[in-house]
Amino acid sequence: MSVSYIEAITTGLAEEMRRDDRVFLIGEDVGVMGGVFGATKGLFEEFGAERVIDSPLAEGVIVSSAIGASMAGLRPVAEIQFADFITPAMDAITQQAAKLRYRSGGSQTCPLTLRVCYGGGTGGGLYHSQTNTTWFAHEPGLIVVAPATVADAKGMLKAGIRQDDPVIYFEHKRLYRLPTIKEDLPEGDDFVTDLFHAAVRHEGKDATIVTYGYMLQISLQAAQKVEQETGASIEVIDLRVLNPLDRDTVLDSVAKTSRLCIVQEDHRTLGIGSEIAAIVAEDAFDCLDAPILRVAAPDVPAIPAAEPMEQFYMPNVDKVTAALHKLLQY
Amino acid sequence: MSVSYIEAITTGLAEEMRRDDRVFLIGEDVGVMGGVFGATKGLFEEFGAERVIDSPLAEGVIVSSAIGASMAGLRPVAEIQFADFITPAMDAITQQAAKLRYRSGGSQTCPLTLRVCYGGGTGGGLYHSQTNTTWFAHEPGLIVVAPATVADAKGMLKAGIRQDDPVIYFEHKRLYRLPTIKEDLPEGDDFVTDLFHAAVRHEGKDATIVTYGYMLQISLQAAQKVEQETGASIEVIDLRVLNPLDRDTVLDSVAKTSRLCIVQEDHRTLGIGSEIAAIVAEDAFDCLDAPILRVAAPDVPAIPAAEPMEQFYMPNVDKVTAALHKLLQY
Amino acid sequence: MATKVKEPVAVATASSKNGSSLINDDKLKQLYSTMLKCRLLEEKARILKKQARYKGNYYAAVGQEATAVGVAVDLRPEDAVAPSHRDFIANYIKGVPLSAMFSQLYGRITSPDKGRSSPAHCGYAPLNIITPSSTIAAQLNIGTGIALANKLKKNDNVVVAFSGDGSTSLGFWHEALNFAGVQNLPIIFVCQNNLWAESVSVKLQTKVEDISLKAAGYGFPGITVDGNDVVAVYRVAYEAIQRARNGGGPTLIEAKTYRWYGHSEIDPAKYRSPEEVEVWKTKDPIAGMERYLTQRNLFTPEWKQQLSEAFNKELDEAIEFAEKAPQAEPVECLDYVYSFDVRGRELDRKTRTPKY
Amino acid sequence: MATKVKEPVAVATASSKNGSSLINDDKLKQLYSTMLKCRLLEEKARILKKQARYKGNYYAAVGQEATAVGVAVDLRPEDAVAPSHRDFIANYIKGVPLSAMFSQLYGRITSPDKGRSSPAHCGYAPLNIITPSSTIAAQLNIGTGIALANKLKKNDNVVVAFSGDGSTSLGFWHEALNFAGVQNLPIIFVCQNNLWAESVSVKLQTKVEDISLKAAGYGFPGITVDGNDVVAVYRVAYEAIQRARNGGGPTLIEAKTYRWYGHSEIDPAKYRSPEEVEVWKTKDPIAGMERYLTQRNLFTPEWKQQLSEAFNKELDEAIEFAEKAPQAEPVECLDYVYSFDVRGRELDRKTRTPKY
Ligand SMILES: Cc1ncc(C[n+]2csc(CCOP(=O)(O)OP(=O)(O)O)c2C)c(N)n1
Ligand SMILES: Cc1ncc(C[n+]2csc(CCOP(=O)(O)OP(=O)(O)O)c2C)c(N)n1
Ligand SMILES: [Mg+2]
Ligand SMILES: [Mg+2]
Repeated sequence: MSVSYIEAITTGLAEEMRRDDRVFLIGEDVGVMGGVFGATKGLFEEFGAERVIDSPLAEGVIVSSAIGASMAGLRPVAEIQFADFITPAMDAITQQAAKLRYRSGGSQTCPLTLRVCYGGGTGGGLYHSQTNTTWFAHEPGLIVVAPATVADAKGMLKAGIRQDDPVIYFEHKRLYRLPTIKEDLPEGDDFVTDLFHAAVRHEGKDATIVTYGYMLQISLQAAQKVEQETGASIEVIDLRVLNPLDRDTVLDSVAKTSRLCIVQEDHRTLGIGSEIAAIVAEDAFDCLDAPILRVAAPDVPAIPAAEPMEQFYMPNVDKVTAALHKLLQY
Repeated sequence: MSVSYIEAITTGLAEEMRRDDRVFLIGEDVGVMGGVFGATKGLFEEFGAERVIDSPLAEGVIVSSAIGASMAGLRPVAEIQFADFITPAMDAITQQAAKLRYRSGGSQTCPLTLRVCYGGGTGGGLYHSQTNTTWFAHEPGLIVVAPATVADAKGMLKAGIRQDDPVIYFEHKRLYRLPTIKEDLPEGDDFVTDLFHAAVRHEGKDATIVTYGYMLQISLQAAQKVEQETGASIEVIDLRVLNPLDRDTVLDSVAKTSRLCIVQEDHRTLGIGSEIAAIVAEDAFDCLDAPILRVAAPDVPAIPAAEPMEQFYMPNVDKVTAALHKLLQY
Repeated sequence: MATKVKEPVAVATASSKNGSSLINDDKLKQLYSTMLKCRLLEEKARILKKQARYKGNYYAAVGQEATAVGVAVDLRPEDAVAPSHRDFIANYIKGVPLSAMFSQLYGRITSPDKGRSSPAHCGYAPLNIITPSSTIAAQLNIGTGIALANKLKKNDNVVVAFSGDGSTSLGFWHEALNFAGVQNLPIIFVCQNNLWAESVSVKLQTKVEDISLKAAGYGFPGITVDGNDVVAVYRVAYEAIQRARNGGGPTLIEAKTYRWYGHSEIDPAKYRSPEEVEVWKTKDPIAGMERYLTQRNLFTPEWKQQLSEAFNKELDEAIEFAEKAPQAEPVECLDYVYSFDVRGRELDRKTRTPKY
Repeated sequence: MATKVKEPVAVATASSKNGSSLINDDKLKQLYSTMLKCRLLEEKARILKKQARYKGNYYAAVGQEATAVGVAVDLRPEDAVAPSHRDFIANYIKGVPLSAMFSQLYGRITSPDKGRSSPAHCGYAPLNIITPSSTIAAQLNIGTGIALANKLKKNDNVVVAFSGDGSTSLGFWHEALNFAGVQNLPIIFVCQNNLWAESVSVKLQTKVEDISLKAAGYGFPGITVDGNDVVAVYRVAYEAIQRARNGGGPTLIEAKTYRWYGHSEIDPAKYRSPEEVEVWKTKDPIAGMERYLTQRNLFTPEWKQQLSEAFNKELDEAIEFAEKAPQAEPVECLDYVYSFDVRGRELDRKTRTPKY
């Protein structure tokens, strides 16, 4: 039976908790309420208050206690309710989790998984819409993933829980219940995906789109539109992993298509796309037949609540389509 | 008489405090001790405990109280003792200071200046060496500067204090007392530089280096070396401002030289150089005759204390020289 | 009704004396009428939300009115208020025009934030109300900074910073109170303990029964007051505000109260027992004050009727104003980022030199 | 000497009873000899620093030995310790080999951190000592997480988390204590109040006289003890540790003490008056314990002599070991980032698939 993105998360958590009693959850409203979006629904009832912990209102506590517990041999899955509120955990994530293995010469590690709900386009306004993936993709020592499909939502979460490094798992709130991406998934333990490779979601030879998260949907629609309009074929790459980046999949595609368009929901400056562009301009320069275009949000502090301004802010199919036309005509 | 970088900071602060009694200082050890590096030496004695405030050990308090005080019409200059410890102020800087003007529709603002001591190469180890400029350059609403010369140390600080936006002022600890960069500076109020343009520190026509902070010194030495070895001429651009970036100065230079090498002390992934590369690959692609090279630190969590590993980590003249040769021979 | 004030740590001395002497009949009636208007305002805001007349969400303080009114009713324009998501009514109490407030809910350009912030996240520069972020407790530290400025400027303005029980778990809360204590700042921290932080019981936020206890760690008075007793709140707040104006430093006021509805309009609040809700509804601060005023012959149903009708008219006008007001143009998304224009930078991507 | 225990908030009941009964003569001598060794160790570390025999800096706890020794002397290997920059000696007390500790100062590959962390930032996995970052107070929250794991695993191991007076101003400090209180975790917070945070007086960190007062806001016992009285510290710590092992939850111990030297070896500490330093030197915990043992006929100068000579030999061997040990190869800078190798990724820039 076909499941939604958020159901994939819930079942992924449930399966790992049944499989391994070292796994526990901690976060705001994850217990009794089952999460503000319902991602942990039913788990409090199945596993009890000791393994599904309603934390105090303190993101720093959520992450640091997961660091300590994972040092002590447990496998915590912590939740940040909104990426916009991750700042109180900034030290725990970037100075503690990211650096513990390194600063201890490999003698101490914290295999925690941090689920972070992010992304805009839902009218959430300035503080319920942010995409701050850059802060963490910039920090070596963190594995940062952003599943864009239902299969990855489950497979990467389970892989993350089993991974011996701190994994930051960015889940886009707009994907949670998106009907068009529902998938049939195999039940059970064996379904674990890899945490280190980008995926080609649509093959093409005339141009490459590199994207992640909800923008994969926009990119696939734009690619299809342009293919119909021009007959060109557009390759669409879903990064899946934001840190460490899978350079090869991107470079191989550009080597084939010679044209690159990056699509990100984050604003332009220093989004993940900047690093992708830098990698390609450095290591695939000779393959390029056109400038590297970026479709991104404008450089403003956050997404305004009022709809007209939110619309203006968000990258959409038309903006990507226009960029692709420009790229192909170049 | 020729002054050092840190003397320029101290006199800049003193001049602004004499000129405008709304200006006050707050930070850890800035008062009685005059700062752990001596940047505020003598100011407690001249201006007293009310205008030179030894804060509690809490970076969040340092920045937030500056936000509130600046909303109320004062001109605080706050200090973060080490960039490595800025995380407790992450919300105050990125969610409050950066967004206040925007979220209030321009009706409320916080013209504060935040001095941040950053940078490695002094044996400071994992937590006294970091360069996390990306976190703030990624946030529209913040003006982020990184003076690389003595004149800018003074002129940009004074300009920052007078600027009606929150200004994050990154000062590299390795420049504080570097004898080779000492300069004669005009005394007094009129010496205020601009906060929005990069500077060409050395003219050239065969390749462009874009850099900032202490790496300007490395870059100038490497440029000179390569010019002597090859007869080529290398343009060296000091970004000065990391947010919002001055695109034109960079693009104009690349249009002239057709070759770009970025030098940053930060590790490679998502350093400021990534955005520079992305801008050039997008808007100056036709001008480029070679890949955009980046000389950067390796992607590890921080700078190890032991000298051999620190040496391995830091970009240096040899690494930049090698990159330039590669670029010119391309 | 008798004013219930519990003083676990510092004793709010003489509050009964000074306090009540000040509360003349007009003030009592003002406290009541202001609560009533806040109630009408929020119930209206909730209906409009249910009717999807504006986007986003709404966070009603219905049931908690006594706290905001008792604390803020006498503040000066120069006094600053640091509100949270639940303190929309603090704007009204401080004197923000209803047209501006409903423009804020509707995200119109006539809103103080010109349509940027989420509904109920309302500030107002002319009356020194900080435009809130959503980060819980962040307003406390900004408020502390304003209080520091008041101290440095040697004026006698105060800051009132609102937060909830959940906010006390964040380091920001601690940092604000600790710094205010060290600097002896003119700020009043009003913690509205409504027993819940979204779905999380206050028992999971702190081990202590009374949040006011925490003031002991910061070296200034903490006092727990019945947050549904507007007279009690007024007395306690009056004393705290006077102390702050006179250089006596901060006070932490814990107001024990309850939100009648969910965390927001989309929260069915299943995590609470119906009994708990019922018990608290019997403690309705407005009904309680009606009884109190009736005893003193200061209340008549007709007066309430008149108040309600007059205010409902004001509300309808404000709503009509907001609904007629235009939304921002899409491109205005680019405005108010810096003190200089960024439209140019974004639209044609050639950097402009900011005018400054 | 009489053990001075001040109990402003919770009463550490019966500490005198249970406590002292446990302190037999051997334990008293062990407390003394351990303090003496810590002193010798740190004075040696300071000399080596002055001689520039190792790079970086050193943060001596000389003068504070009674606190670390009294708290940590009886910990089990399974108990965790969360140290700060000033708790190098906690490693020795817990049983870390001197060869590893001096390798850490010297940044050799024989160091537990293989040369990555700054001197004195020492951890040791086999004995559950967290490798510290430099972020003040961060270790408290990580320690709280380990205590949570102990609780979930239903074992009776405890966590001892050290911090200083300055650390109490950070939100992290509050968040750790608050969460430990809510979850009733087996953790002991030891706040070494040495009156100074670098150049900043504790009077600028908090308005309260006794930091132990702050425990009242978290719902568990807080106790102030003379941090230079090793017997007093031992008694108080013993009780707190027992309480934690038995599911009684956290304790905050404020140890009032003093660092004889600057914040670090490069700090002349001009911000303190010579008088203040002199007064505190007369309270030397080691000299005090010598007097105490002498009264009980448990001390002779010869014994001290023997202890010192024997330990100095151990120190010299450890130092020789460290000085002979190799430094890391430059390229080892790339190791221990992830659970998979990144050298390949960095050196030839073609991505390798991590083995996992
Ligand atoms: C730092 C942070 N974390 C999480 C949230 C999400 N959130 C919004 S309101 C809320 C509960 C607040 O509870 P409380 O402080 O008691 O205030 P109340 O809503 O009860 O008035 C939470 C968790 C947030 N806004 N900020
Ligand atoms: C978050 C943070 N801010 C600033 C610093 C710089 N710093 C290192 S030690 C110190 C003072 C610590 O004082 P205290 O907590 O009393 O410990 P003590 O050094 O007295 O043992 C400071 C400010 C830091 N390490 N971390
Ligand atoms: Mg609440
Ligand atoms: Mg101290």
